[in-house]
Amino acid sequence: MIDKPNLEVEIAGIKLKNPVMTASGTFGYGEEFSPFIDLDKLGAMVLKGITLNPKMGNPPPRVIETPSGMLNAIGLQNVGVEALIKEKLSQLQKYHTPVIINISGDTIDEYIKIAKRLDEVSESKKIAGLEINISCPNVKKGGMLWGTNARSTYKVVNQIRKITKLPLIVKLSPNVTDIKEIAHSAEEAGADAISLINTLAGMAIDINSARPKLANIHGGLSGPAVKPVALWMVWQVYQTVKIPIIGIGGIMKAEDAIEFIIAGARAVQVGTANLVNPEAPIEVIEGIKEYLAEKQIDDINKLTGSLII
Amino acid sequence: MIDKPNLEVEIAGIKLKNPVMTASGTFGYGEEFSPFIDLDKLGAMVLKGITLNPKMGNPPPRVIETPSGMLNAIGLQNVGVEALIKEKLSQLQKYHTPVIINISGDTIDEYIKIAKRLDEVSESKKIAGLEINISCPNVKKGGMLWGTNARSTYKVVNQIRKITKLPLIVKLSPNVTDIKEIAHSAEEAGADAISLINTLAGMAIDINSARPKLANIHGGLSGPAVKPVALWMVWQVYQTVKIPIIGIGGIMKAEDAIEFIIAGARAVQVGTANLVNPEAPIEVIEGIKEYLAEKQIDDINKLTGSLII
Amino acid sequence: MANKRKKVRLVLKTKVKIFFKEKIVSDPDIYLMGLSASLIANEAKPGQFIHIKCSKDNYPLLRRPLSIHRIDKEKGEIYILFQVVGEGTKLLAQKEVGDNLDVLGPIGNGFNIYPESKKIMIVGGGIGVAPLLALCEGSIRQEKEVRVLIGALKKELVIEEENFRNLGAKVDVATDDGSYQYKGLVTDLLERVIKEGWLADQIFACGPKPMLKKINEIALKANIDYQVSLEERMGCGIGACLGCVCKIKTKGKKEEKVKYEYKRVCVDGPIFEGSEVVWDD
Amino acid sequence: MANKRKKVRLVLKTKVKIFFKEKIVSDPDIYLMGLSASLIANEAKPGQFIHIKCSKDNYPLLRRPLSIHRIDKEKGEIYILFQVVGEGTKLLAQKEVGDNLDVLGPIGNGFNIYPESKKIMIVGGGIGVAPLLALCEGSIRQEKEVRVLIGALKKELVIEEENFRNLGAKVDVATDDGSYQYKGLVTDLLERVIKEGWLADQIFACGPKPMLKKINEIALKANIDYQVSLEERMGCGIGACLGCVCKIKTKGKKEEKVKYEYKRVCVDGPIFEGSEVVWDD
Ligand SMILES: Cc1cc2nc3c(=O)[nH]c(=O)nc-3n(C[C@H](O)[C@H](O)[C@H](O)COP(=O)(O)OP(=O)(O)OC[C@H]3O[C@@H](n4cnc5c(N)ncnc54)[C@H](O)[C@@H]3O)c2cc1C
Ligand SMILES: Cc1cc2nc3c(=O)[nH]c(=O)nc-3n(C[C@H](O)[C@H](O)[C@H](O)COP(=O)(O)OP(=O)(O)OC[C@H]3O[C@@H](n4cnc5c(N)ncnc54)[C@H](O)[C@@H]3O)c2cc1C
Ligand SMILES: Cc1cc2nc3c(=O)[nH]c(=O)nc-3n(C[C@H](O)[C@H](O)[C@H](O)COP(=O)(O)O)c2cc1C
Ligand SMILES: Cc1cc2nc3c(=O)[nH]c(=O)nc-3n(C[C@H](O)[C@H](O)[C@H](O)COP(=O)(O)O)c2cc1C
Ligand code: FES
Ligand code: FES
Repeated sequence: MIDKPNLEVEIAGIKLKNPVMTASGTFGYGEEFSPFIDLDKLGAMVLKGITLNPKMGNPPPRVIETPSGMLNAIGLQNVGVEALIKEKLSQLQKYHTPVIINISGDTIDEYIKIAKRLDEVSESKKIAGLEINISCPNVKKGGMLWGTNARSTYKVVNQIRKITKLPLIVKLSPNVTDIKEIAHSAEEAGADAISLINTLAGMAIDINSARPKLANIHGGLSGPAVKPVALWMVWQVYQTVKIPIIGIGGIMKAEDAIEFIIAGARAVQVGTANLVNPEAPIEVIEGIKEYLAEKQIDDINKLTGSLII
Repeated sequence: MIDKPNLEVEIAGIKLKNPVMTASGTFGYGEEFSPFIDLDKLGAMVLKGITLNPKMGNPPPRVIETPSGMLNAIGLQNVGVEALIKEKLSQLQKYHTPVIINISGDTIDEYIKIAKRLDEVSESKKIAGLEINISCPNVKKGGMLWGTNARSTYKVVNQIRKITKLPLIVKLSPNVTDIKEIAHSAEEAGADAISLINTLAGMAIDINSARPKLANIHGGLSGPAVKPVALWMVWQVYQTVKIPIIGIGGIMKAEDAIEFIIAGARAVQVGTANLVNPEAPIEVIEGIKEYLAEKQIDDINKLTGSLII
Repeated sequence: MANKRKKVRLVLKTKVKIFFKEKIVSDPDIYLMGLSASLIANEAKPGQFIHIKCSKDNYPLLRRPLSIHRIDKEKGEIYILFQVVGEGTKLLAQKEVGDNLDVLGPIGNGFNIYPESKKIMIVGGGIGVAPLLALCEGSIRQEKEVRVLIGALKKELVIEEENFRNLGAKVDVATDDGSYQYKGLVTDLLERVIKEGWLADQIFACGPKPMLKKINEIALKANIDYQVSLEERMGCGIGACLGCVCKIKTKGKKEEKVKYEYKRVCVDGPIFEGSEVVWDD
Repeated sequence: MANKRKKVRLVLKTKVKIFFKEKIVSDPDIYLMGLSASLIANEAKPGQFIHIKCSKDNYPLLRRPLSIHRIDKEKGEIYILFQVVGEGTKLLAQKEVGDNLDVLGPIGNGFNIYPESKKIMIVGGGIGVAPLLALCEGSIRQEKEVRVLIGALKKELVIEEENFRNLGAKVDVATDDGSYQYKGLVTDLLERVIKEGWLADQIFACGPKPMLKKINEIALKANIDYQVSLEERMGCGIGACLGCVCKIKTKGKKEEKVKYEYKRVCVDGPIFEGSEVVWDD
C-alpha cells in the first residue's frame, strides 16, 4: 500500500518538492498570493515576465472572457529587472520554494543584459533558474519574432546559454506550424528544459460598437479552451526532445495536470486557474497525490510519458 | 426605417441569398438535415469532404467533448466521388441552394482527378463550386502537408485552377505560423475565395486508462473554444487578400457570425453548432436579419470588415 | 437508402416536459424520468433513443443519447432510465419535474422482432436494461413468450426486475457476488438456461461490451438469431457527422481487402445483428 | 508598498451564504442580495468590493467584481446591489436564499473620508449608487453633513433613495426625462447645488465614466477634493494579473516622457483621486 508517493521531480537541475509550478503572469510576483496559500508548498514560482527596463503595458481593456477561456493583452507591464531584484525578489527571500524568472526582450542584447544581471545576483537573491519567453504574443517586436522561427530560437537561446550557468527553461509559442522543430532547436541551443504552451493568438469583437474587445485588438488565449492544443503539442515535443518538458495550458484541476504528465510533462504550470481560484495550485498538488495513491504509483516520475497508444 | 435589409452576398461568383453556409463534415450530405430545416433557406451547403475513392475513416471513438469544444478524428470517411455524384448529389437536385463540394486528396493527382470529375458533371448536378480542403488535420498524408506550407498550397491550388472553371474556395488550416502567407499564396494561385478556419490540432487523455480519448490519438478541435483564434486569423487574412473570405470557427449564434463578418468575412460557415442544434444555421440567418434591422444597416455587405480600430 | 431516409424523416426536434423523476438507485446514481412527449411516443419503437441537450450553454456542448425505456402511446409519454457518469447526466439529474428538455428523437432503427418468433430472450447488464423494458412490452403485446435475464454486480444494483415481471415475462437475475439469485455472470446464466433446453427464437441484449460479445458466441453456438444495442460516443445523433461508428462486417464483398466497414450507431443502429458486428475490439 | 501589502493581507477567500434576495427593479433587472459574511463584514470599509465566482464551472470562467453595498459589522452581514448585464450577473441572479457563494474580499483601498471634512457630497449615477450607501452610512457615523445626488434615466430606475434618506442624508434626484424631481443630468444638479452655495469638503462619486469625468471638471473648478470609484474588466482581483488597469498621472516625475502610468483598479483602487485620473479616454 503506497500512501506517500514520491512527488519530487528535477527540472533543468532544479529540485522541486512537487511538479506544480505557477505560470508566469498569472501569479504576479508571488507575494500577491501569500494571503491565500502557503507559497512554500509550491513546486516552484515563475514570476511575471520581466524586461530590462520597466514597461507600461497596453491600454485597457486588457482581459476579456471567451468560452471556457480568456484573452489577455497585458503588454508585459512590469517593474523592470532592477526593481524586480531590489523589491520583489527581496520579499521572496523568506520562502523556500525555487523562484524562476521569466524574461522577455525586444532584442538579443536585451535578453542578454537581463540574463547577465540576474546571473550576477542569482546567489544572493536565490534565483533558481530562468524561463525564456520567446513566445509572448502581445509584444509586437519581441516574443513572437523569436519563438516562431527555429533559427532565431536557436540564436537567442544559444546566446543566453553562453553567458549564464543558470538553468534555462525555454517557453514555446503554440502559434507555429511545427512545434517539434522549434523545440528541437531550443534543445540544440542548450536549453535545459522546455515549457509549453504560451497563449494562442486570438481576438474578440463587441458587435454593438464594432470594436475589438481588447484595446490591443488581439491577445493571448488561455484557459481550459486551449488544453487540447497544449496536450497535443506536449506529446509531440515529448517524442522529439530529451530534456524535460513543463506542460502548460488550461490546467484547472489535478486531472488536467495528470493528462499533461501522462503526455510527457515532467512538471506543469498552473496559469489562468490562479485568476479564478488562488488556491488552485495547492488543490492540484493534493489531487495528484490522491491519484498516485489510488493508482498505487510510488513515484510521479513514472507517470511522465506513460501514455498507452 | 430599414426592415428588409439585403442579405445577398457573392462569393467566388456564387450568388448566395444569405451569407450563412454549413461547414463541411458537420452537415453530412445535406439530406440528413431536411427533417429539421428547409434546406432552401440556406446560403449554401458545403458537403462532407470527399475523396477520389471511398474512405473507411478512423476507428472509434472519433468524437469527444472538450471545454466549450470537441475533438474529432473522423478520418474523412466518405463514399467517394462517384457515389457522391450518383447518390448524394441526385438527392439534392430538388433544392435551390448552391451546393459546394469539399474535396481532399493525398496527392495532387488525386485532387485533380476529383476536380476534373466534378467539373464534368457540374452542369448536370448543379455543383456551385469546390472547397479545397488543404487542411484536414486528421489524415496523415493528406491535408496537413499542403495547407501548412505556402509553396505546396500554391502548387495544389494552381494545378486545380488550371483544370476547372468552377469557383474555387481554398480552406485554410489554422495550424500554421503565418496564416497571411498561406492565404496570399492561395490567392496568387488563383483561388476565388478563402475559407477559414479548419480545426486546430488537439488531443485529450483518459487518465484512468492512460490512453488517448480518441482512437486516432489526436484530432481536430472545433466549437466555441476556437472562435477567438479563428476571428484573429480572419482579421489578419482580411488585411492580406482581396478575394472574399468565409469565416468559420465556433459560430453557434448570430452574434458569433456577426463578429466574423465585422472582422472581414463576406460569408460564414456554421459547423459544430449543427451537431448540437440542427436548426442553428436558420437561427443564425434570422439573428443576422434582426441585427441589421436594429442597427439600420441596409446591406450585409456593408458590415464586412467594418471593424473600428 | 429509402429505408434510411424514412428513418431520418421521423426524427423530431422538440421541447418535452419532465412530469416524473425518481432516483431508483444510489451510487452509482440511477434515475427514472418520465417525459410528456406525445409526438415522440407516437413515432417511437423499442430500441430507439433520444438525443438530449443537458445544458443551456456550451458546458457540456454536445447532446447525450439515452434509450427510450418505456413508451406509452396512449398517454403520449416516454420514460428514460439513466446512470449519472459525467457532466451531462449530472445536469440531467438536476432537472426537476416541470422543466423542459430539448431533445431530438426518436432516433435509430430499433429492435426487429420477427413475426414468426415465438420465444424471446432478453438479456440486460447493468444500466443496459434501459432499452429492454419497452422491448419486453412490445414482445408481449405480440404474444411472444418472453424470458428476461438481468445481470448486476450486486443485489442493490438490480433494476426494473419487477417491471419486467409485471409485463408478464419470466425474470431471472444473476449477481456477480451472488447477493441475489444466481451467483455469476448473466452470460453463464444464459448458457445454463439454454442447456436446460429453453431455446429462444431471438436473443436481444444491451449492456457492457464483453457481455454482448460473449452472448454472441453463445447465440452462434446455439444458432439463435441475436440483436444487440451498441453504444458509441456521439456527435449529431442524426447520421451527419460520422462520429459514432462501429465496425460492421461487409457481407458478400469478397473482392475488397477490408472485411468490415464503419456504420453509424445513431442511424444505422443502435441495433445490429450480433453476427455482423466485428467484436475483436 | 507597506500600505499595499497590508491591503492584500486582509483579503479572504470564503464561502458566504445568501440570506436575502430581492429584485428591486425590472428591465434592466437589479437585485439586492444579503450575504452572511462575518469575516468580510468585519474587515470591510466603504468603497471596497468582493470578487464572486458566479458559476461552478468554466462558463463563465472568471470571477465578477461587485461593490459592497452595505456593511453590518454587528450582524456580520454585507449586501450587494447588482444589475444583470451578462452571463455572470444572470447566474448570480438565479441563486437563491440559502445558496453559498465563493467570494474573495474585501478587496481594494476604499473611500478615504478625511477627519477634518464637515460636508460630504455623494453622487451616484444608475447602478453606480451601489458602493455609496455604505459610504453614506460611514460618513454619517462620523457626524458629517451628507448630501446625496442620485442620477437616473427615469423615475422607475431611481434606486435606494429612501435608504440614503433614512441614514440622515439630504437626497436629491435628477432624471434625464424629468419624470421625477430635477430634469436633467445629475452633474447639472450638482453644479446648481454648488452655485446655491452648498460647498462640500469632499465629493465622492460612482457611475458612468462621462459623469465621473464631468464631475471632475466641476470639482476642479470649485476646487473640492474628489474621489471616484472606477471600473475595469478584471481577472484575478488581487493585484496579480495586471488585467484591470486605468491611466493614473505620474506626479512629480517630470523627467519621464509619459505623463501617466497604469494602476490596478482592483488593489491600487477602485477608489482614485479624480485629479490623478487621466480622463482623456
Ligand atoms: C444509443 C445510446 C443509448 C444510450 N442509452 C443510455 C441509457 O438509456 N441510459 C444510460 O444511462 N446511458 C445510456 N447511454 C450512455 C450515455 O449516453 C452516456 O453515459 C452519457 O452520454 C454520458 O454523458 P456524460 O456527460 O454524463 O458523461 P461524459 O462526461 O460525457 O463521459 C463520462 C463517461 O461516460 C462515457 N460515455 C460518454 N458518452 C458515451 C456514449 N455516447 N456512449 C457510451 N459511453 C459514453 C465516457 O466514455 C466516459 O467514460 C447510451 C448511449 C448510446 C450511444
Ligand atoms: C470594482 C468594481 C465594482 C463593481 N461593482 C458593481 C456593483 O456593485 N453592481 C453592479 O451591478 N456592477 C458592478 N460592477 C460591474 C460588474 O462587475 C459587471 O457588470 C459584471 O462583471 C458583468 O459581468 P457579466 O458576466 O454579467 O457580464 P459580461 O458578459 O461579462 O459583460 C456584459 C457587459 O458588462 C460589461 N462588464 C463586464 N465586466 C465588467 C467590469 N469588471 N467592469 C465594468 N464593466 C464590465 C462588459 O463590458 C459588457 O458590456 C463593478 C465593477 C468593478 C470593476
Ligand atoms: C494574464 C496573463 C498574463 C501572462 N503573462 C505572461 C508573461 O508575462 N510571460 C509568459 O511567458 N507567459 C505569460 N502568460 C501565459 C501563461 O504563463 C500561460 O503560458 C498561458 O496562460 C497558458 O496557461 P493557462 O491556460 O493555464 O493560463 C500570461 C497569461 C495570462 C492569462
Ligand atoms: C465532425 C467534423 C467533421 C469535419 N469534417 C470536415 C471535412 O470533411 N472537411 C473539412 O474541410 N472540414 C471538416 N471539418 C471542419 C469544419 O468544417 C470546420 O472548419 C471546423 O469544425 C470549425 O468550425 P466549427 O467550430 O463551427 O465547427 C469537420 C469538423 C467536424 C466537427
Ligand atoms: S452521431 Fe453523428 S453520425 Fe452518428
Ligand atoms: S484584476 Fe488582476 S490585477 Fe487587477
